[in-house]
Amino acid sequence: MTTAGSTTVHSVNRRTVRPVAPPRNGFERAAWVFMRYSGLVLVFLALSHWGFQHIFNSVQNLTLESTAGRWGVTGQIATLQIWFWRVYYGLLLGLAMLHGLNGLRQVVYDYMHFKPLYWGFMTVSTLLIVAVSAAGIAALFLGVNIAAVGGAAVR
Amino acid sequence: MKVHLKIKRFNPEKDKKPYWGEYDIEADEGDRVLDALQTVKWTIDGTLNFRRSCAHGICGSDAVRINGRNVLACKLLIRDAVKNGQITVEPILGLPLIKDLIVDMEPFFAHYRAVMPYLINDTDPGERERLQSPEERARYDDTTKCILCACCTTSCPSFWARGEYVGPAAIVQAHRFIFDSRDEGAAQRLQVLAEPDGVWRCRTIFNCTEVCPRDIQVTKAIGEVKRALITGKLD
Amino acid sequence: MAQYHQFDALVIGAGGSGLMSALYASKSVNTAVISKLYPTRSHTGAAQGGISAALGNMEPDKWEWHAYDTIKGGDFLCDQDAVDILCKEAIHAVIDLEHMGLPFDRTPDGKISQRRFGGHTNNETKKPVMRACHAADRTGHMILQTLYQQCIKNNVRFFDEFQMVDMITVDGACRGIVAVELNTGELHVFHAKAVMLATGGFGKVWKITSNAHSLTGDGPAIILRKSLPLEDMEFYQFHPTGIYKMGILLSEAARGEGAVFINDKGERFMERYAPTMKDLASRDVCSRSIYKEVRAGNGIGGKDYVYLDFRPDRINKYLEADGSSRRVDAEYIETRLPDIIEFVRVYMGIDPITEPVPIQPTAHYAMGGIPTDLDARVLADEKGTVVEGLYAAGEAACVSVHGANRLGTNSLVDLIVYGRRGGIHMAEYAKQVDFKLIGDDAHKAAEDTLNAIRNNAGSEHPGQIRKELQMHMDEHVGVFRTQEKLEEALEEIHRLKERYRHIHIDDKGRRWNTDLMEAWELGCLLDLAEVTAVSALAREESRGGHYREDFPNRDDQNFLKHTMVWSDNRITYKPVRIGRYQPTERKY
Amino acid sequence: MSTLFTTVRDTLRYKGREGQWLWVLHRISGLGILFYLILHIYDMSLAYFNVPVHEQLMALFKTPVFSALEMVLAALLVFHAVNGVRVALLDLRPALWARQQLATRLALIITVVIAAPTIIIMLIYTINAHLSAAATTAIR
Ligand SMILES: Cc1cc2nc3c(=O)[nH]c(=O)nc-3n(C[C@H](O)[C@H](O)[C@H](O)COP(=O)(O)OP(=O)(O)OC[C@H]3O[C@@H](n4cnc5c(N)ncnc54)[C@H](O)[C@@H]3O)c2cc1C
Ligand code: HEM
Ligand code: SF4
Ligand code: F3S
Ligand code: FES
Repeated sequence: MTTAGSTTVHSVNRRTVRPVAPPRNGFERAAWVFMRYSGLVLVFLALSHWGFQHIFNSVQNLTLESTAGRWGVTGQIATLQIWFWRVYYGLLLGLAMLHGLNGLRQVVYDYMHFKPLYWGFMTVSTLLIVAVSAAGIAALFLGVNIAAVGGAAVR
Repeated sequence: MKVHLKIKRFNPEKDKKPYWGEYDIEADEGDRVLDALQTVKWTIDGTLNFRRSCAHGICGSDAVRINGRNVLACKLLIRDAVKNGQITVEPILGLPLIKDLIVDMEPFFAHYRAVMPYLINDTDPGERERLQSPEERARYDDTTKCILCACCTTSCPSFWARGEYVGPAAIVQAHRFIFDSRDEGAAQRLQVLAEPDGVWRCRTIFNCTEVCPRDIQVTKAIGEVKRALITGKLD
Repeated sequence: MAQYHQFDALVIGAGGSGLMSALYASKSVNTAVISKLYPTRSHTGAAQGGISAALGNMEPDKWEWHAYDTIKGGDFLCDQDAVDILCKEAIHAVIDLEHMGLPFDRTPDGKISQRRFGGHTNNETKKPVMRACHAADRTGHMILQTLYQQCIKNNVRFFDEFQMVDMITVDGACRGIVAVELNTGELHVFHAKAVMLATGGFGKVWKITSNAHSLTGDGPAIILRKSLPLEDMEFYQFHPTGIYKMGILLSEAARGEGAVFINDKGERFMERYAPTMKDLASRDVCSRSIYKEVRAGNGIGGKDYVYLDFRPDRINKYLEADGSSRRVDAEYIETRLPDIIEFVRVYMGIDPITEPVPIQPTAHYAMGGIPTDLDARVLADEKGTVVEGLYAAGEAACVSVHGANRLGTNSLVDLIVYGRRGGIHMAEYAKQVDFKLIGDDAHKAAEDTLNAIRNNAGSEHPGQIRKELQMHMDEHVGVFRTQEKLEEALEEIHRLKERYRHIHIDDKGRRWNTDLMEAWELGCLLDLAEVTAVSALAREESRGGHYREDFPNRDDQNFLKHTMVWSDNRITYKPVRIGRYQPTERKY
Repeated sequence: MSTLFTTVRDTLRYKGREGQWLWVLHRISGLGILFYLILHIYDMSLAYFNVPVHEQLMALFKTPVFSALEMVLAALLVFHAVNGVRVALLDLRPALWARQQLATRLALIITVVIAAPTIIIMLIYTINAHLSAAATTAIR
């Protein structure tokens, strides 16, 4: 590039990076970042889970027994393998539900402009999702309640 | 060549609902669609209304939707606009319709004003110009080109969903100052943009970038603002 | 009934001049801006090349050189005291703009970058000087945006999409204006102590023009209707480089960067017409040269256009021939002239980096307009009587710093220097006086005019009249003029004015009735076309932008004076204020 | 809620490019997956809290209608994942913005490449299961 001849003075700044104070309201920012990173983690968790359930195996073959094989049975002492599944499913469930809940919030925020309606809907949805998630986690840790259908058939 | 124009018409003093006005005109291939609209107005139907001024893509008056997509009517040539001998012209979306192709721009400019679109720097600059290196100047060059035509904001699905979203144009304007090395108001502007109706509403859809008549990398500018919010650094 | 508003200072027009004066007036008094367009749509945004000020950032320069160039460019018709103010204050004004945040391009050491422009020289070497401060080729855009931004910052009150249709005068003093709110069709009376007319040019009198559809000279036309005179209306600038047939401007900055004119034979013909400045001679000279080439049969393919060539290899060839060590490449041209390159690509479908561009002169700028004094106060006659409370600045006004021909970049300087002076003076004035009464029926005349147009049941179509007007003006009141042509034009204009009385419009509604407003604007165009032709007919000499083939020489003996023209076609003259520079022959 | 109507209407009226349609799909798929997941977790939790109902639901999920829905869901999940990665990468790596048109196409291609075989395998499993079930009943 041709520039008209002029002496160069080195006092001017050639780098353009500057710090800036972060804003007070960090919630939306945190939510935004969370959506991206949780999404990236979920790719591995969700797709592998889907793979186990639908490709290497099938819902058609899914039985109480096969579930118990991973969760263990109520009252059983958890083996290392069971702990693995607990962590795996716990993480999957937690991340997916949080990710989904925030996703739902974004969508609802777009469409429900009447504040009470928005808050009402989100309260109910959050309660529902939290309750279901809690139940899911509880079940995961408590194991399959084989006793309820007549004893230790699996083992 | 012969062109069949289909124009969305609406007169608030008469019509309950918008309807299609259809016009056949003779136009040159190299004419602008704006010229075709003028031809209709000046020779067929004087009641047709649209905004226009410069006629060469510099003033931002005539953002409309041609064949379904936002453009400046003066920046699209007939030969590129005709599809099967026909051109469809409609008002832009997401802003209240006033008359024919004219929409209420006030909400758009309100968002513009909300981001403090002016240099903030209270130190005394002295007698001569503030110095700025060509590199620093280049940093925000892209976003200085904006002509506030609203093509971007009114093509954004997030904006259609929620008019409170400041929209890409306002973010572009904010970007122009945030990344100007002479400006000291970056933190204040980022505060506005960090609100729920600020940059986080942007879902990286790219409609804005695709329609910007000034070829501004709108999504990139928005992304850079997001990054500044996340990293606390302007780079 | 009309709505009523009251402001100390009222600015009509939100282009560079309007915003600058509003900005300065609003610092001390209650100020409002009325504009028929959203401020950022004003045509100042179309200005491309630059704004001159003798900053001397790139090479030695002095404001006195700038002043001399301006006066010489104006063919010695400029009022030299006004030019001195212009060029001296330009330096501060440009730096003021930088402080407001205007993103000028920069030199490697961080200062405002400058480039060459037509007619701007180093008075000692006579070579082109780098004086035009620029932000790529969007300088006007940046000025407009920056000033609007500052007005927002200072909470200036805006009435956007309000069109002035009448001025309120009582006892020869201005006390406000009447405007239509386009969105409702309602009339508003704006009562003010001081009113600034900054409504821009009236290029739409011609067909091939660089001007916007909205440039219909509303301000000057209203002045005529108030029995006030306009100054130097025969001096209208035809810019040499408009895109062929469309008139879209390709800035002189292109030639400042090295582009040249080429005729059908591939000759760089400006060497013949202006041996020193060549392609950077002043605009009137270039425009005439182009048409002379066309007449000599050297137009491209024998047609009425020539090429502007800014292919980098050609530029380098010519730079070498001129003995310059500067060289350019495609990337440099693209970063220096991004917008005009895009115009060519979009509107002509050719790439100026690889092909020469067909251009033809285009109606561009009104040197004349509303006569004002050095503080932008409007003058009522050739004796210098001030119209109380009335100001004008920008292209609508005539101070006269441009004389018979404006130098490139000097309009933007004019806007900010005299816009600012006007703004400051308005505020001072408004602080000293009280509101004077206006009648309850101040809006009546405007209402009647508009209703007359709306309800007229004639058979004439305004669109047709406009088309014919523009055609006649292009043909007869263009770059070359003769008594015969001008008389013919005048006759046509009178005929069109008669037909205008029998127009009808289609839209009878109130809201956004642009049919009505365009018909009203057509009335302004007709009035301005008429006084332009009248003034041109009376000036029997050639000077700057006004070229009479029947009087091809400048005649300082009889015509070193400003024309003042009234709506009844009466003409008077007022002397040119000469300062340090005596008129000499103009050579480039 | 009227804005839901306007967004849907405007989205249909506006001739956006890939980015717009991918966004629509992303939104629908996200909500779809969420809805499915709530059901699924509820169901699985019953493996502890109420096994008989759990068993009933499992049977329901094995019916052809639900199998078909599951296949749709598979496609949606794969799409949501791939497109989510596209969006996240574009957002976190600005250098890629210049290639966004390519990115949208790649996302669609990758989705199809992963989803199509998945669905075929699911289809095979389902058909097999129903055939063998039929066979079992026939033998009985
Ligand atoms: C294409 C082009 C390129 C140019 N390049 C250069 C350059 O490089 N350098 C240079 O110095 N000059 C240049 N000029 C000239 C210069 O840009 C103009 O002369 C200048 O911008 C005029 O400014 P203004 O403030 O007088 O009016 P404008 O910017 O034209 O604004 C007029 C204002 O008045 C308002 N208005 C008009 N009528 C009414 C009414 N009835 N009621 C209410 N409001 C009204 C309009 O809405 C608008 O806001 C160029 C001009 C053109 C056309
Ligand atoms: C498999 C990996 C996944 C990835 C990579 C992923 C990625 C993303 C990303 C990046 C977003 C943000 C989009 C935006 O802001 O524009 C998002 C939104 C969303 N996700 Fe996911 N996600 C995944 C799984 C899930 C799951 C399992 C659910 C359901 C529980 C889900 C539900 C949603 C919802 C409802 C949204 C909001 C959509 C919107 O705002 O339009 N996602 N996803
Ligand atoms: S960013 Fe582009 S599309 Fe948006 S308002 Fe500015 S110029 Fe128009
Ligand atoms: S279209 Fe809208 S969602 Fe973001 S990338 Fe553009 S602003
Ligand atoms: S009329 Fe000015 S941008 Fe189209």
